[in-house]
Order: sequence, then structure tokens, then C-alpha cells
Amino acid sequence: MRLINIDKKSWTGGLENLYGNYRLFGPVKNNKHHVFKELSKGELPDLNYLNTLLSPKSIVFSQSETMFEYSLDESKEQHHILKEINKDYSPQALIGIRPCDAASFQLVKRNFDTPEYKDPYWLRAYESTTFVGLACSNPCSTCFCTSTGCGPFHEDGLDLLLVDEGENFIAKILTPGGENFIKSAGWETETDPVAAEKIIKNMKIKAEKKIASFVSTDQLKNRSAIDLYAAPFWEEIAFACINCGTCTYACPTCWCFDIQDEVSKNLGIRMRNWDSCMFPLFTLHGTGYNPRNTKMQRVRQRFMHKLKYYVDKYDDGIQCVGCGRCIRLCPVNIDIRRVCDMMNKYEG
Amino acid sequence: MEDWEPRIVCFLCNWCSYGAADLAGVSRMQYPANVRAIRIPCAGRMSPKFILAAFMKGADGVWVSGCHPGDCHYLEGNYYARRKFALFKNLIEYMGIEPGRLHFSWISSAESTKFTSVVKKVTLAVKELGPRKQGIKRGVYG
Amino acid sequence: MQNPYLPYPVCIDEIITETEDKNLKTFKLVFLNPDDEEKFSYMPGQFAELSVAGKGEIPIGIASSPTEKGYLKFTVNKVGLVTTCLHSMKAGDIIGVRGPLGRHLWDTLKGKKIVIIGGGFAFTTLRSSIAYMLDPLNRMNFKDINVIYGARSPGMLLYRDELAEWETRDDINMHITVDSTDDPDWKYNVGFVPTITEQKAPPWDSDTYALICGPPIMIKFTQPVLDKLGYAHDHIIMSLEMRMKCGIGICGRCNIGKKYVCKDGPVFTLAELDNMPKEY
Amino acid sequence: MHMPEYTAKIKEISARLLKEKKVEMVIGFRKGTVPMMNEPCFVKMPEDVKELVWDSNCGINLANYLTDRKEKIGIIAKGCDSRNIVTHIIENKIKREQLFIIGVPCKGMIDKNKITSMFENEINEISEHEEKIIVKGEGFEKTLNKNNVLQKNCKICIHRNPVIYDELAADLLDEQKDIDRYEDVRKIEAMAIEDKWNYFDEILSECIRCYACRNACPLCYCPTCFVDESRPQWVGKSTNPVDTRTFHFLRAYHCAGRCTDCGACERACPMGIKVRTFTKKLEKDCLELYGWEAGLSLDERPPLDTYRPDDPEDFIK
Repeated sequence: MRLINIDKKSWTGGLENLYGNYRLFGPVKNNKHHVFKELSKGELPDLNYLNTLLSPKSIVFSQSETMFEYSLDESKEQHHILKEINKDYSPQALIGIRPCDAASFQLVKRNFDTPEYKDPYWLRAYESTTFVGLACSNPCSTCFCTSTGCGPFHEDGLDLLLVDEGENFIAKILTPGGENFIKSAGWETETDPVAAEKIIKNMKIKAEKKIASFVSTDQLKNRSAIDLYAAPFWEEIAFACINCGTCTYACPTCWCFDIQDEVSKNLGIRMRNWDSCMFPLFTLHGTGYNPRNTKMQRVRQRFMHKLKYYVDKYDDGIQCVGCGRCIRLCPVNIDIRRVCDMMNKYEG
Repeated sequence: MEDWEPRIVCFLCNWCSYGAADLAGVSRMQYPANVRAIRIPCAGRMSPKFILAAFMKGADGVWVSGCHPGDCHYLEGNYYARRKFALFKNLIEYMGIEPGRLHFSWISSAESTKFTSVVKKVTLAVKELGPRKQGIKRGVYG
Repeated sequence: MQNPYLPYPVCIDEIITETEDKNLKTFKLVFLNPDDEEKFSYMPGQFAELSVAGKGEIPIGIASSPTEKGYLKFTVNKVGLVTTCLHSMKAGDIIGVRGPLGRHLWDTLKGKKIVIIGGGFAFTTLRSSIAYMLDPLNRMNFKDINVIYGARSPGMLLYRDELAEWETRDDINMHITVDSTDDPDWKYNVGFVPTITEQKAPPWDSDTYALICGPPIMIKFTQPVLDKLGYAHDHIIMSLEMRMKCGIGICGRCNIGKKYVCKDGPVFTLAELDNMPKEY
Repeated sequence: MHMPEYTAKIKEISARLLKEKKVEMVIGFRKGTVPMMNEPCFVKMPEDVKELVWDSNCGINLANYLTDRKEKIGIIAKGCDSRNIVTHIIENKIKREQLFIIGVPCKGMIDKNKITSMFENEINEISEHEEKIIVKGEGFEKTLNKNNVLQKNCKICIHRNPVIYDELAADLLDEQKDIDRYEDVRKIEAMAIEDKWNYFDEILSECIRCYACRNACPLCYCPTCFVDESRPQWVGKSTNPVDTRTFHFLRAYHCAGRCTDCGACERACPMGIKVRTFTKKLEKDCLELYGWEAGLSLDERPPLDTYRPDDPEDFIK
């Protein structure tokens, strides 16, 4: 692990050097809010931001993604047989990702990279990505990352952590991928590691102190899933829900998807699209029967999945990094912090 | 582009315009071959989603034809339809599809001459606009 | 990296209409690439995603037995977009098969007495199980086999020729039943599956396992009967249905509690289900 | 009357209704956990009415929570909510006898997106005092004129008073006069055809198909929305711009003659898309062609559920 000093004067030049070797993604402000997007040549990421409106998960896990293509033309060879398509998995870098979002990729990896099955689309995109984090000195009031095993200076899932010191960044290189990135940019001013670590540590403590919201998760594992499932509070929690997919689409740790075929003329594709457990269609059987027919059941599923089923399945905390997006974006103010505390407290 | 011919999806009421098309055919009347007819039970059955679906799938024009006011087989289907059409026609134009791509007519089953003349008018109008540039769905994603 | 979403191409070899309402057809499928058959090594109770290009995929239990070589069989009920399209297809058409998917519990069942209880068109994977156990190389691995299978009417029973053949054998006890019939020549039982189960199922001992597959209403009323007969919940094996897409525990929709029906199931013991939310 | 008095009156009426068992629940708002957000909630016990609030952050349309409910309900209704309640009654989604409508003459809801975008830093607290909105965040405090930060639909609202109610939580207000409701629609109508197309491409480019606009809308109660139909599938499920456009226009069309411009769709959109741009065109046309404003009367059929023999038809050959 090395620590590098990046003078902000050399920032633009470094990005230019990187441009040929990586597809660069970064936060950019459109007329309304910050979004992650691919940077065109010469375009700079705007690192003066709280967090992007949506998580950067779509850069690895596109909302709509073609999986296969095929021809329905019977005069063609291999008609009706699905074919893999060529995709661009050349190196890409996510510049300025917040530590919470970076941690989310580690968490989601559990789902896409299992001992039995590997999801090739997600994994290839993930493996081609260098995660260049930006430590968070100004967490939002809705951020509760320190309660989820994460934090504003958290390093897991990052190849490189940038710490903004005003005139310069301290770059903490965490992986060989991060090393390559730094080399490719041509930033090479070594810095005194002890002093730099000290600065980072102080800034980290300061940032963590600013976190204003917390959830308790310590009892979730001990609670019975059956009891929580039958808890009386779900009706009240779910009342306001309008069953839109905002929380799940904004969430960096929601991974559910749907698979669909689409045909135009004789050419067909099989693709996948993000899906949401908030939608009744998610679980609707062909017969018309739906095991999660009511809003209460769907809301319960979302929270139980994140805060109980996941906890039980992997025994490594909750399926949430505390980014607070679902709280900020829910049109009716359903707040996961409140639900988490209710579940944590519920003794059956 | 000179040999380009528009494809026009037309929805014809079973009780009138479809009969008029039939009559035009039996009477060996000539009209442009650009229309693809879909029979509907009544103009009142017409849903805007049929029209948008046709446009999405690449139709250059859409034309809906039903019975004259007062002549609906179900008494008032076309009266309801007329209101739906009025609003939808405006909406189509508002969203950026040329108004000349969407047509409505009342044609009774005896009016084969009117039928052919409307086919000609509709075809001409759509032809003048040329092929659609936007809004046809074809896709491979990310 | 192997792509677990890519189906093996197969050709429809034969289509058999099973029931009098013509809503159930059995598709006999042959792999286009013989190597793929090797890779598709399965056990009864598992399922596969049938892939129809242009329409999508559907999870269907495998009706053939691994002892039957050279083809796969699936019995498909016509309900939705993909199955309706499948029903309109003909021999020679190309579709895809992805799998085998899900787990099986045959390691537990070896050497045991087996009671099969099935209803309606859910009999498909049970048919696979029976054909598997009756294979001359396997039969000695199991003790008594009892089969209780019911349908609405004689014309709604699946695999009627095979049922008749099994009836004539002495290494399997068949208890076929229909809800009702006006056929004077009907020689088997009349009555609902739970009733026939109560009358015909052998009493439970620790060597006896029940395999149940059927509509929810049948399962709901059969379970108390098995309780009455003393069947231990970890000796009752059921197969669940859920809306599925990926079939490999990734797309996230078919969970019951922390289990995915596609990957951790579709077969579960009742003892396992007792510890899961009743959300199915 | 100011907001705290509104709240006090709402609590008083609600407690009374629950105590006298006139209703089984009261549907209203409770204070949200983030600034500029209140959460729709129900109250079943008289002692729980303390949760209820009323302020300028009650933009969600509560009629949405009435669909197909069976019990007797007290419901807090501002002008637009009341018009959607009327629409719900006309469309048999609830019965008038089931409802005790607590009418709230509405001074408008504030636009959270607009206020958020006015500040670089995060807003931590918002309070209101008469016509002033006081915004506080780390290192800043600013007082805004409420009139300048109203939701766009509230700014041009001409039915601030509930049109139907059993009891009022405040005195009726003077309605706004001489409002040009359709300036924005006319601007689009005047565009060249290609500019229109591009305009909608632009405003829809961020749509993530979460359906918050649809689901926040009290009109969207179809058991299966056209966008979820699979046989045939009218609209694809991806983020293809043609599908997205088709969804928005068809949805808007489905609200023709029913939309009250309550703004719930636009408020709900996480991406800040101007969803009302679609519905307002139809609202304008219904008014111009058929003299119709939705939700004003229990006795009139909505425009697409009726006709006149002499309806305009100059566009028909």
C-alpha cells in the first residue's frame, strides 16, 4: 500500500492520461442533481458533491442489459438459437465513488458470484472496474453508514481512496488495480505515509462525528424470522407505501432483475431489466395467484430481505450500506431507519 | 427514397368501413395498397394504445374509421369514440408526431367511393411526410 | 466463464396431448448437440427453464427420468405467454433448455419406502421419480412404493398408458383416483386425494418418506391426513412453485424467507417449511 | 389561520370522530423524518391523533389511500384531494357514506425540489411562519417567501377550497383569480413538431420507470396497468426511450378528464421529471373542448363517459 500526493493542478492532466486506458465515469451535475455518467474527453468529474441522486450500481449492473440475441428467420442458419453477444469489458474506472457505494458492490457480489453459479455479465463488468473512492467529509443528515459496518472513510471495495485536502488529494492505494490507475495517470509524488495516515485519521474521526443518524442492528440476528414476519407493525409501516420502485432502484444493494425477450422484425434479444419487489408483478404466478398480493406483504419482503433474511443467510450484517437514498427519495417518507429499529427491538 | 411507400395501419369498424372496403374490393375499385386493415367491432373499441403500438412498431400512418354519427350498430359507440379521438389526436401532435400521420373518418358500408377517396387522401398525406424519423422501437441495450 | 443463462438448443421431437381439455401437452425434446445431454445430468424432482426465442423462459419440472436416455420430457400446462406459444409449436421446432435446476433429496431416499401423493398436472416430476425407481437398475434400492394419484376426471389423468402399465406390476402399489366420473367402466378409486391417502397410505415408520406434489388445496387437506397417520415432518417432501426468472438464485424473486425456491428448493421437507414464513 | 391552528383543528375533529365512533380511522399526515416530507398515515385511537400534522409539506394526494377500502373513514382533504375524492366516488372506488371529509382550505404546498436546488448544502430543517419559509442548514439560514417556492400546480391552483366536505378545519379562502393555467402547455403547442419530440425526449431522458408518478396518482388504480400487460405487451419493460414515452403519454391519456392537477405525480418523481407536462395538455383540451374540470360535481359524468351529439368533429373526414 502506498500513499501519493496529487496536487489538484495535476488532476486534469492525470485524467487526460487515463482517458485512453480507461472508460472514465464520475459524478456530474446535470441541471438538477449529481449523477454518475461516462466522462467524455476533457470532461471533469464534479467532486464537490454530497452524493449522487441514484447509486452508481448501474455502471456495473445496467438497468436494461442485453444478454443474448437470436434470429427468428427460419431461412437463416442457427435460427431460434440464442447467441452470446460481444460486449465492451475494457477497463473502466469509477472516479469519486463514495465509500458506502463502493461497499455496496462487495455486498452485491455475494449474490452474483456464488460457489455454484457466476453471473458473467455482472462479474465481467465488476472485474473491469477500478473503484476510485472519494472520502466523505460532509455526510448527509440521512447517512447512517457507520451503523452498517461501513463509514465515510471506509476502504473495503475500493482500489484507491482519495482524501480531499483542499489544494491536493491524498491518494491511498489499496490494491494493484489502484496502483495501475495511479501509474496510468502519471501521479507519482510520494508522500510521507505516517504523516498522511495521520491526516486521514483525523479527518476520518471528524467525518464520523458528523454522522447524525444511527440504527441498531445488534439484535436482528437473534430475532426469529417467523416472529418478525408475523409482527404487528407491518400494516402501519406499509400504509403510506404507493408500491413504486424508487427505493429499490435508488438502492445500491438491491439486485433483483427480470428477464424479458423483445423482438423487432426477425431479430430478437433476451435482456434483463431491474425489477422491484415493490411491484405486484414481481411474484405473480401464471395462474393469477400471487403469494405477495398485498402492499403490506411486499413492503415486509423488502425490509425482511435487507434486515433479516440477508443477515441470516450470510451472517455478516445487513443488506444496506446506510447511504440514505431510499429515505431521501421515497415519495411518502417510509424510513428504513425507523423500520430497522422497530425490527431490532421487536421481541415477538 | 423515391420508391419509398408508406405503411399505414387502418382500424376499420366491422359494421361500416370494413364493409365499404369489402365493397370497394368486390367492385374492383382501385386504391393505393399502402393500407393494412385491422377489423374492429366498433370505433368505440378503439384504444389509443393500438395507435401508439402501431407507431412504435413502425407504422408511417394510422387511420381509424367508423360509422357516421347516429349510425352506430351499438347506438353510441362512435359518439364516445369521437371524444377519445379528439383528445388523442391533439395529444399525438403535442408529443411530436406530425398530425398528418393520424386520420379519422366516418364511412358507411355503402360508401365504397368515399372509402377509396379517403385511402388516397390518407396515403398522400402520409407520403408527403416521408418515413418516420423517430419513435420506432428497435433495440439492443447496454 | 460459463454463462448459466444460456440455454442448450433442443429440437421438439414429439408432442403428446395428455388431457381431454387439451391444456396439457408433453414435449419430448432432443438436444441438438449430443454433448449437451451429458452436461444436462439431472435427477427426478429437478426442473429446467424452457426457453422460447421471442417469448421468454418458463420453469418446468422434468417429467422424464434420467434412466430414459436420448431425450427429455416436459409436460406443460397452457397458462401464460410462453406456454401458450409452446402449445402452438410443432415437432421440428427449435427451443432451448436451461438446467437442470434446483436440488433433489435422493441421497436421503435411498433404501426407503416411498409414498408418492400427487394431484392434477403436478404429477410430472413424480412420474419422473416413479420411472426412476422402477428402472431395473434402481428398483432394489427402494422398498415398498405406493402411489396415490388423483385428477378431476379420468380424462384429466396424465400418462394414462403408463399408469395402466404400472397397475399391472407387482413391484408398485397404485391407487389412482378421480374426483368424480360417470364412466361405468372406471375400475379405480373415486374420491379426493386426501381421502384416498387416509384409506390407502401405509402407516408411517422411520423408513417411510412421502413425496407430495399437487395444487395448494390438495396439499392443504393432505397434510392433516399425514399428521394423523403419524408421518414425521422431516419425512414429508414437497415441491413448491414460485414465479421464477433466472432459476439459479440470483434474480431474487422466488424467495420464501432466506431460501430461494429455485436454488434451495423446489423440494423442501415439511420440517423445513415449518421454519419458513408461510408466503407461498 | 396559520398552520398550527390547522393542525389543532384537525386533531380536534379527528379525536371527536374516533371517540364518537363515527369513523374507524382517520387518514392524514404525520411529521416526516426528513425536511419537506410528511408521511401519509392512519389513526385509529383518539389518543393517537397527536401524530397528525398539517403544514406545507402535505403534497401527497390522500384520495390515493381510499381505493376500495371498506371501513368508515375520516379523511383530511385539501382542494385537490377533495376533487379526487369526488372522482373516486363517481368511479365507484369508495362510497360517499363511508367518508367523513375533513376539508382543509389549502394555501399551497412547497416545492421540495426547487428549495433543495436553491442551496449548495443540505437542508437540515424547515419551518414556516405565516407566509415565510425558514430554511436552515449547516452554515446558513434563509427566509423564503412561500409564494415563490410553491409547487407549480399550487401556484396556478383555482380550487384551493375543498369542493366537498363534512367539516372544515379552517375558514374558506378566496380562490385565486385571473390565473393563466396553461401557459406552459401553449409554449409546447407552439413548438415545431421536431422540437416537441426532442423536448419530450429531453424531459424523459432520466426516467427510471419506477412508476412513482403512476402509483402516487389516485386515478391509477387499474388492477393491471396497461404497462404491466403481457398478452399483448403494449409497452416494453426496458428504459428504451420509445417505451418510456409511450408509457407516459398513455398514462396521461388514461387520466384525461379525471386529472385534478394535484401534482402528486410530479412530487413523487425521484428524478424531478415534469410529469404534469403530459397530463396538463389533456386537462386543457377537456376544458376547451368539453368545458370540463374534473372532480367538481358528483352529479356530472366525466367527459369520456358521455358525449353530445354536436361534439366537435372537424378533424374527422
